[in-house]
Amino acid sequence: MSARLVPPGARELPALTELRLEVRAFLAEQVAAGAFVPHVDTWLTRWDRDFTRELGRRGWLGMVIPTRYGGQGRTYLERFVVTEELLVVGAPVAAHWVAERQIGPSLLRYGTEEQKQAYLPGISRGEVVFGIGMSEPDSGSDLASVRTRAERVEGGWRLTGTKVWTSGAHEADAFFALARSAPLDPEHRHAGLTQFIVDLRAPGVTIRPIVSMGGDHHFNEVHLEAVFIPDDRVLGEVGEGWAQVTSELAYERSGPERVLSTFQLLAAAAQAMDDGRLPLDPGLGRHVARVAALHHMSFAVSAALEKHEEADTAAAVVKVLGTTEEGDIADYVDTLNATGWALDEELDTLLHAAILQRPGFTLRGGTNEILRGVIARGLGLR
Amino acid sequence: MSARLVPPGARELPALTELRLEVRAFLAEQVAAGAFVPHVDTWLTRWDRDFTRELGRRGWLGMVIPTRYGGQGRTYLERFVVTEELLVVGAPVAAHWVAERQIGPSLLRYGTEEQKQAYLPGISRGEVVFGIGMSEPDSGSDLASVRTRAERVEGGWRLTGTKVWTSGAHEADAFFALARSAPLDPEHRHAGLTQFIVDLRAPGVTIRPIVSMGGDHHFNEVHLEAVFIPDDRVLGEVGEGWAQVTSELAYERSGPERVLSTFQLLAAAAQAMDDGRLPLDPGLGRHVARVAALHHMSFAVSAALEKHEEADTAAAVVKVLGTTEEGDIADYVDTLNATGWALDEELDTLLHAAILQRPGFTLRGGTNEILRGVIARGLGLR
Amino acid sequence: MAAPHDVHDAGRLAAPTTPDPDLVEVLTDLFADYRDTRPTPTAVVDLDRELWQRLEDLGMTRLTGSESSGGSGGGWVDAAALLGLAAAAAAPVPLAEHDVLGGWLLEAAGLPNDGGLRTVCRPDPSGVALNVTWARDASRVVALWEDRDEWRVADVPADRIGIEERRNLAGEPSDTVEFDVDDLEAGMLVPHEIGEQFHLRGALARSAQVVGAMERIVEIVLTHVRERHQFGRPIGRFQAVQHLVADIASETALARAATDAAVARAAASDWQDPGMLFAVGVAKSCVGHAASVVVRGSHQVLGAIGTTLEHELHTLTKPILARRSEYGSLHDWDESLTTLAASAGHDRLWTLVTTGRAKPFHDHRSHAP
Amino acid sequence: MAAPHDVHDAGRLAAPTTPDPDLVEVLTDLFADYRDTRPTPTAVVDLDRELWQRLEDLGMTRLTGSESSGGSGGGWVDAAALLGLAAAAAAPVPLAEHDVLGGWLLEAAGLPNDGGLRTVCRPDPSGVALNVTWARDASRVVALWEDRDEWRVADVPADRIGIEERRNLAGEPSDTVEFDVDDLEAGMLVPHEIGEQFHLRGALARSAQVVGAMERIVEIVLTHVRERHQFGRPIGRFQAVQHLVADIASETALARAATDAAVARAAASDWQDPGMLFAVGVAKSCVGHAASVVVRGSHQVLGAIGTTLEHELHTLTKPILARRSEYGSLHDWDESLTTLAASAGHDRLWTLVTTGRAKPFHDHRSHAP
Repeated sequence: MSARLVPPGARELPALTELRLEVRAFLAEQVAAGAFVPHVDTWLTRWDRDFTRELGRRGWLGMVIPTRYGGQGRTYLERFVVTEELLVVGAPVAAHWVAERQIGPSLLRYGTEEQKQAYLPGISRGEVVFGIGMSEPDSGSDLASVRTRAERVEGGWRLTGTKVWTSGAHEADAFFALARSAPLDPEHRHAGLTQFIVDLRAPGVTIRPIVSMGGDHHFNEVHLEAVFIPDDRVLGEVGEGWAQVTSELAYERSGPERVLSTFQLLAAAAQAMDDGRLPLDPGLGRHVARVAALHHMSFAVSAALEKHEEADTAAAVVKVLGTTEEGDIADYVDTLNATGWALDEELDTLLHAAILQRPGFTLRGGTNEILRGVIARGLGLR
Repeated sequence: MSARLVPPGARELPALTELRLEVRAFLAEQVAAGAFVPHVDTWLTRWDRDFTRELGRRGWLGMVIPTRYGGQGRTYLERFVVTEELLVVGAPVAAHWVAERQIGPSLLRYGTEEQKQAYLPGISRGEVVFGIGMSEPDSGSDLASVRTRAERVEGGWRLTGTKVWTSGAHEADAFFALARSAPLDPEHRHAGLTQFIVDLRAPGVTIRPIVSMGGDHHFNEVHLEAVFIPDDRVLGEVGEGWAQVTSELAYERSGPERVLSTFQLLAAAAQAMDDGRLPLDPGLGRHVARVAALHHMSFAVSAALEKHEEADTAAAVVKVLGTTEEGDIADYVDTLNATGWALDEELDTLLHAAILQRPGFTLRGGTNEILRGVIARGLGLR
Repeated sequence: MAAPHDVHDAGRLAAPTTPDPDLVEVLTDLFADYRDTRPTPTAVVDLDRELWQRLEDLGMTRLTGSESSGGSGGGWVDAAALLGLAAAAAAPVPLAEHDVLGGWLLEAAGLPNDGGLRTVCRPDPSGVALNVTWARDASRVVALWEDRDEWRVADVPADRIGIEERRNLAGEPSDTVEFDVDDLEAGMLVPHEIGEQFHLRGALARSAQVVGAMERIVEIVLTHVRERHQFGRPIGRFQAVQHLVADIASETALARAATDAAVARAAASDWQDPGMLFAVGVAKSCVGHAASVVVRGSHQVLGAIGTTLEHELHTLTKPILARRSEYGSLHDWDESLTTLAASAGHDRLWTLVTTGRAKPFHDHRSHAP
Repeated sequence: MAAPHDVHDAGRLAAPTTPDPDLVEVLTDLFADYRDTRPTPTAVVDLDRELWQRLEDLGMTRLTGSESSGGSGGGWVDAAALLGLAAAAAAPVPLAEHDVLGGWLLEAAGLPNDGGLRTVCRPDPSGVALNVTWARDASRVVALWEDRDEWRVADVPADRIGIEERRNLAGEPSDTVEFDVDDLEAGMLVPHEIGEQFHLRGALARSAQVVGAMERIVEIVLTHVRERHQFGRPIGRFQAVQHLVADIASETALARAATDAAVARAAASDWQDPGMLFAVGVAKSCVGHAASVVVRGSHQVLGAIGTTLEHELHTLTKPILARRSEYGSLHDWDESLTTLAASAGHDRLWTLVTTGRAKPFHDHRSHAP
């Protein structure tokens, strides 16, 4: 059999399903109680600190953070099913998303003991909210071109520059900023970058909204004007920012949020077909099949990560197929929906939100063009 | 309004429709009489010299060749509707296809008076059958890499090399061969090429079949071993072969054969849906709509060519969209067809032939990857 | 755009169908000026009364009305050009509703037209119409009403209707309108065909708007990929980007060809050609599928910047999607075409493709296996 | 392939499902040897009795049969691996028909199995079965027959059936078989579930074969784009080719994930899991749609050379398309999944995705709008 692009699958066992059902039951109660209204793309667009803290109280945050740092010390597989259940029901999970997915693992791997003690317990309780500062104006997919400058000063560094597309920066406590700590060497473009932990309330930080095409405010431009970063808020090694940032990509790219952002819309469409408000069409079955297969594939990548197996290419496959699919679901339902025919508030609301969010699906976290290049590299073509 | 990629459309007037209906009536009679069985991709796979001669007798060959060379002296638009009618009914038109589409126009433009007198009347009667020799082993889409060598000798040239994918060479009288008449200059790869008119019965010519994946023999490998070509069988200017070959591409790429190769299958599928042998599915309407729109677009390009307007980019658009569509029709019907469910000989025969021919649709005459590059160039991107 | 010109004897074989070049020039200038001076895009789109006035002064708001009724006597070819150019500028004006549909209905019903801003709708038997674009801005609403197999047109003043304000995906007014059924019953009787034609005219008007918006997107995309640099060169140099752009432009061209063909047929026959259902269906289907490719591809090429409120792109992509679902969903139209094609069958499918006609229309459900 | 290994306490959370590594090694060697020594491809594909004998000697032709009935007692995970590896080698042997389906039916009916080559089919009420692969080569044909709501299995000797020889798209024997209805009526009664299961098992066996063939295509494509040069460099350096290859490989991986999940569920529950219909449907749908991408993309990447009879590619692409339409067309399966999904509705769609179960099955036609 050929070398596999994606790790072999695994079957979910009852111990895991039990956790899944526990989360599901809690969420059903929350919906019934009106604690939140199910929506699409909630890991970007639905921010609810109370709900986040409640998840922390129930032990569903900081799941892979060791207990000595206030986490749950559980597995990636357990985090996977909790994440799936939160996403499919369209729960408001944006407040803790970045911290839970990227910041926690990065701190665990690269942080000092003091940094871990300082941030991980708060992250696990859902009390410390993080953002991430990678992109810059004009940098696009070419992260090595970042121009935010880190200047060595007494006791630390001064950061000057502009980060864009920082989701939730206006609500977050801190963010990780990638900055150029040594001049650009055109021969080694990825050298000389460093990650910093930046307090978003520090002097010199200005946060301005970037309003999205639907009129919503999720993203921000974060200006750093000579912001002082003490030495103990350098993350990892000076000059190793690129390696640090890219080492965690498999975790960022293969998660269920790359498949399920529009699941609530798919579910509403299934209901509308059953009710006769949308025409029965075999496309529904095709999309449900793809979502089911992607669920298996994403789970397989999680199982590989749990075993510390390399899964960068597989993660790129999940992200390309998954983000394409979650966008195609939006377009598919739109082709069935006849405006003026009948008023289906729930479906219309979900559909319009899905359409407005869709362009981001295949851009954020590495565009699908870049990722198909990553897959080609994994196949030995570059 | 933006600069248009494709010329504005035009409406067919009764004078043209009259010709269309005349051809259609003749073809309906032929089918009824069993003169041919409608099939797919007949401009490559169905060879019938009698039928071709009958078209010649009726004045439906050599349509744009002036009457003084035995042609009909009519318009590209008239040729267009005749061609459409022949293709949609799946008539056996392979024997005259290359001569009618490419050889005639090339001779008219680049041939000597003697060459025109020698070949055009026979082409117009459907009696002289031509092939074309462009591709070589390993040349693929990179035509400038041809290695067939033309050596200057007393009174002419000697050609040595191998041409591949020459359709119908085993049945044809002659072919146009593109050969390198001067050594390759890496700085000017397209210089030093010349077109020759090669008698396929001349000494030194060996023709070997290239059998296709379905077991059919349409293509050939033509070996030229020091084949003597007298000076009067050089086409156009020595060294100008590249310019000559590429100048006619719009005629080759925008014709209805880039859209209608599988029309018989689409028609059979429509019938099968009406009869309940295939499930009624909105995909049929989608494909019929695309075919109809491509019919308008291809007609618009013909109208532009009639007016001697530049249409290279538009022709590439027709070919990319049209050849994709004719292949997608094959795949679409295949996804509806349940093997073992019912025996529909006609549909199965057409479907299998369409599937077997499909890979060629988006390869022959310039791959769709190359042509999308041509479109990008037309849009100013390269 | 050049005027029709014929070479050889091609003129007796095919007739080019192009809009009045003077009209196109005037409109191109007007909308270019509008685009240059309009405010930054907002999420909520309201009627631009100043632009409407400028269009009215040029006779554009009554372009297709007969001259006897105060219109400019323009045909569908010119009307489609106007709709396309306005859509390319994302101009918030109800040209389709007020003139192409509303004005036509009034004329068909023999009702007077005072030129006051109108929109149109088809209320249900209870007198309610959903998603009525620009209803809150209209002085009167033209209602096409089917009542026990009779069709009526009523021109109801704004103060006699109830409006629940809503907005469509594009942020435009798309209100729920409630009529007094008595007002509808007092409408003028119109022939049965008007009911069918209304749907076709609405669908083709929407197609013309969507194609116009897509053509503007092609321009935006081309400018972007030439100006935007990544990895040290314009992104338009990357083969993957070139292919995305080629696909966007090609699908737009196909949608344009299908729409122009339907418009030409409508203009040549004044909508009397029995092939109009097929022709409009082809346009609506090709435009609708092109919309998927163009909206998706353009946002992908433009990247994050194209998703911001201040960028022009969404002022085109959102209306494209809002309009493609009006006057029949893409699925509905593909089903209609499927019915026509299956009913034509093997021997008459090509006749259907070339003329829009085959066997008589019948309900496909009776043929379900 | 490594044996399952668990780290942390993941073993109690998830169970990897991988075939016996020794079996895979033996089969990989055998089929590699077969591929190296087989004759040039032909348009007509006939049973390779020598290969069949080699497989029989290894116990592979009765891999899934119970040991008591002379089989090797293998499960579905191993069987799927065997089917996939054989398909990757385009091996002309009836492993699915003879063992996975035919052998199983015989056991389910309590009929003896002499090991003679068999194929399977479902004759219609008149005793005719269409497209029966390898029928002309079988010593007996196992027929599953529905007769007035009773299901019977008959093991009919070749000399009692009529065969009209035909071939499928792949050039393989795919004959029309005519039974004497008396022979079918004399078959053994089997439970009703056997009828449904036969369809599911057939569909999953076909999925496993198609995925195996697609994985071989990925290898062929990768080799080709590294070795083939155009415009002075390997074509695999062109971004457009890289993206085509990435899409081929990704769709294959998704089809593999869907198929493996269904196989794992079948193996874990011995086909008793009520979610099997959904699981098999997901596999058949993903495999079928992947087939469109992989067949099209691989032929496009390989160019003209890949369309020749002497090239390996068509020995894979033709069977892929022949098999995807067996045991239900792609459209049929998408419709079945649609029915399941609509019936699950908003609140139970996710349960359906994760377990294959939701509300009870019902006919969707009653819900058509």
